[in-house]
Amino acid sequence: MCEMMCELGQLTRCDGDACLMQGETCVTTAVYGPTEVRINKEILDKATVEVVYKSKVGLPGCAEKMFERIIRNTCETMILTTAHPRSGINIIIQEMQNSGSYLACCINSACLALLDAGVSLKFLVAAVTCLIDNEGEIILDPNSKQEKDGKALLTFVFDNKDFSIVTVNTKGSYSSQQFKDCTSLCKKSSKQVFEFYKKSMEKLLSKDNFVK
Amino acid sequence: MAGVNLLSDQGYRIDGRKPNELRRIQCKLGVFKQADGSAYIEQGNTKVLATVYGPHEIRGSRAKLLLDRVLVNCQYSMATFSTGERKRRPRGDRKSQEMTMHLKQTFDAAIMTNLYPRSQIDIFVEVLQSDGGNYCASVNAATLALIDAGIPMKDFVCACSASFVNDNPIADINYLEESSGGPELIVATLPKSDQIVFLEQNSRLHEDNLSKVIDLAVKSCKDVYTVLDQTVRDHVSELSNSHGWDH
Amino acid sequence: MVDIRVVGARDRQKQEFTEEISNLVCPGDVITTDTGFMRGHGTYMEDEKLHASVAGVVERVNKLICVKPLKTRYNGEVGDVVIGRIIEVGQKRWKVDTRSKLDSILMLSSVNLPGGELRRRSEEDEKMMRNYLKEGDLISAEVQSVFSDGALSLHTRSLKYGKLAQGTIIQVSPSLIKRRKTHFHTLPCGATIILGNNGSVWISATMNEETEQTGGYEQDLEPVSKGDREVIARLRNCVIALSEHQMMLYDTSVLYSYEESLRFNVKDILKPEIMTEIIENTQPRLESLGT
Amino acid sequence: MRETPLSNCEREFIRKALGERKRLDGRQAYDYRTLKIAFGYDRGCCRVDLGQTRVLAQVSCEITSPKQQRPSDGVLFVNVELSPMASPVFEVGRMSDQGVEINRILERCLKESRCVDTESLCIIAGEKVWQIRVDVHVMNHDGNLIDCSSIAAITALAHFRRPDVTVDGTDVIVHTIEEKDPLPLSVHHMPICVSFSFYEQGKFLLVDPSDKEEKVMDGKMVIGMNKHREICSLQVTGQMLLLKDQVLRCSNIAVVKVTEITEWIQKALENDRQARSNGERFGFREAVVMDTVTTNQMNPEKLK
Repeated sequence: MCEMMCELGQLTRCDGDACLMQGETCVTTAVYGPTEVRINKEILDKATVEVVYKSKVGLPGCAEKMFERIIRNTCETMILTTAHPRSGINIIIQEMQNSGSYLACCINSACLALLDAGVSLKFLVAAVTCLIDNEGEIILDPNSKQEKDGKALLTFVFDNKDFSIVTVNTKGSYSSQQFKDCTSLCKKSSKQVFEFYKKSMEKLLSKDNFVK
Repeated sequence: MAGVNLLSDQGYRIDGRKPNELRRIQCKLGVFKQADGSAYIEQGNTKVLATVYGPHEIRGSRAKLLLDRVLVNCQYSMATFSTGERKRRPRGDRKSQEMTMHLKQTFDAAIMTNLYPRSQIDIFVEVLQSDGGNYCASVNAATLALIDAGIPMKDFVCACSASFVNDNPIADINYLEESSGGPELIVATLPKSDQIVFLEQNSRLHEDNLSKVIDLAVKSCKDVYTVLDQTVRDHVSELSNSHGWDH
Repeated sequence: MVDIRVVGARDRQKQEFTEEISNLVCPGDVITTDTGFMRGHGTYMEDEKLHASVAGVVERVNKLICVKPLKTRYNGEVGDVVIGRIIEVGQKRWKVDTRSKLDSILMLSSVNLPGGELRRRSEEDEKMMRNYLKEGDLISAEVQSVFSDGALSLHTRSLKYGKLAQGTIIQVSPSLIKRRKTHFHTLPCGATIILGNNGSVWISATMNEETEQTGGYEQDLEPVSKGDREVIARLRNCVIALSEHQMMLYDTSVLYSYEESLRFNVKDILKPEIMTEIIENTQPRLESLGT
Repeated sequence: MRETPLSNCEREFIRKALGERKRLDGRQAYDYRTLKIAFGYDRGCCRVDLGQTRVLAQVSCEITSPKQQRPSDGVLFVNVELSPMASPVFEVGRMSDQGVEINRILERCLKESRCVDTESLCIIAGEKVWQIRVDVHVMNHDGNLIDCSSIAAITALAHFRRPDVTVDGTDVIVHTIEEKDPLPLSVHHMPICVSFSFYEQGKFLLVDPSDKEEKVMDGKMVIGMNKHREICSLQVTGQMLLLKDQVLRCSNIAVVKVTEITEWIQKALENDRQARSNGERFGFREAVVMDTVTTNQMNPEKLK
């Protein structure tokens, strides 16, 4: 897995935000909520989760909409939506740099931003991407060049309660055995992501660590 | 545009004007019956029509209602046949939107907005023919229309453009001079106090020359004012003579 | 037959005598630097100087200085007679468009109920509001008071006010309506004219006494005779002619122009040259009255 | 969502403090907030922080057909996105008046001053030219979006490299980075916007107003200028009346500010250039200050 680095609380207008760098890939996420929601989007018994994805270049198209949908569904599973009926939780994701394993980075940064915003969650999620290359080798956290040459790209999202799968997104062809291998490898490495979350929050919330 | 000499050695511009000379201004008040106020202006080949409705009850979204002053609503549009190349969208593109905002801002500052709380004044401006200085002609036309509608203002608002060619500031530039790549300074003033209501400049102008160009533009606004003022006086005199009012 | 004329020819020949009026001001002009005056409509104070904010003629009443613009939206005053259109039926009130700066209000408590009864307004009445006056109805009313934001409150608590039934409405500039003691005139030619201060003029056939006293809630929808219609149409065209030539509207001016127009067909009155002729004949008669 | 208005006492407080020549954040009237420029991994990508205001700019290019009136000129396109990330007031999709205003000022400042040589972007006259697109994303709104956006846009343009092309008859071959070194745009000069906010009918003026100061101001003047002291765009917004002297005073201040900012941009560009050529690490991560509680870093162990 590549190096992970995060910056929290950089933005002032939102309720929580995170800038996550995984390798060269970099994503900033801001969270508003629970907040007011437009009447036509209001749900009586739970919160409305909305995700806006902003790509760096050009206007949003179909691909961006689908991306928003995947992230929205993942986040909705994680958020304790019943705790905030008739309110909205808005997640805005800004692309900073896409150098591979992009979806995973977006989901992880959304999770960190939700943590920073203090939104009630059922559990945390960690996304890990792996690539099956032409030789059948599995590469964790591929970069964009590797992604181009690969055979299949799989992104798994696990929860930290019982490590069940929350979301899977795949591209390309692979055998069911390869899928199982990838799942177990990603599950293993997702623990490290959870560890990273924990460390980040510990550092943020601790007093003694206060440097400066 | 290379090859075009904007200012001849004798000191004349392409259309034969002197550097500080304005184009011919012709204007008329009260060109429409159903509007509360209307005016038509020609500045050289730029022709603009303006109408004013109001003050009246807020129409449309009541969210725009202002409790302490009147809402000034502007709409700037250019006729599809106003330019050399047929315009596809008469309004709503970014440039028109910007122009609408600028007009609103200009008249917000000049109209005595506090007199009519909770109501709305509409200013519609239509450019019929465009030959440079669209903003200026629009402002001048709208001023006349507002006066025709009897809406209280601090003063006239007069606008004029200016440029800088061969170390000489030139006033009231036409389309050719505008598109030659030289600087373009647009200013709207309250001519009696020389206060600037709106100022905009495009393309490059050296900071040292700014003062000269502003001076000429402000002075030209005063010239525009003389013309507009006379038109208003003639219009009012003519009407009130036949009014049978006792004064 | 189609009547065609060139646009340019219609332009009135500029009167040669457009000599400038001495006390004419334009926005921003300094009226006086004397601080002893009071600031009226159409003026503002800056740097201890009184400036005009509209183009028009300066009027001085003792210490008060006003500038009256030639043309402006109707500015209501208590006691004015107005003609308006119901645009909204609300809680215990109607909203009336009087071509004023803001919509005017007619309270349920300020109307005479059908039959001229004077009693407390019950809930029933509230529910029946749309039966009395509904959206689109024309009414004549008097300005009862002016709210702080300039909106007018109307009342129709006199039998002469109320719903208008059959007739014709003309919109002219409010400044052309001369303020008189009464704005309701039953003209000898067999028509009634209401000169609303807000610039709305209503012309209808003269009713007999009894129906007029109902406050107009029962609309008389009997067909109007052809003779009456012609009188109404002629009056309408005369009012338009007068307003076109910026003549003040009041009973005498309307009547005189009506008399002058009798020589022409009703539909011909609106032809510019005939219009001018009628007005030119009317003007000396009015002047000879020594107004 | 509607903007939460500033409370009356806050408004009063700020106005009163300004009367005593004091600003909320302790700056002097003509001071800028701290300016930080970070470059992304890609060429033509930079993030600019002006105090708490943060803007991301990315320059991209594609081959299009030129405009009819100018067949041998490339196209420069500026797009400003007011992301809801920056402030809950901004909505997705619809362009607000503020968005149009910023977009037009940048367009006028960059396009009409011809800071980028568009003639050099022509590949085949009348058929194929480069379109250079500048996307400016506002990420955090704490006032003075215009200055911050203009710095980001011009820095990104200066940082950008476009692929080299070879014309073979009517065919155009676009070379990848590996084949041929990409080319920088020819940026003639760097126009930078400096905003002034006015208070009490022009009696007080502030440089680089923060969000709260913007909410209290009467009006604003934006001067776009380059270091050669050429004014590239100038605009007054808001309902206020100015005198000529005030305009000239602002343009004098702008000269100083533009010189400072241009130097700062050049320095940042130079640092990035050195890092890239020396094979050091570059990208956004280099801008992260590690010794604060809000940041964390982890090098996961190798699995398998």
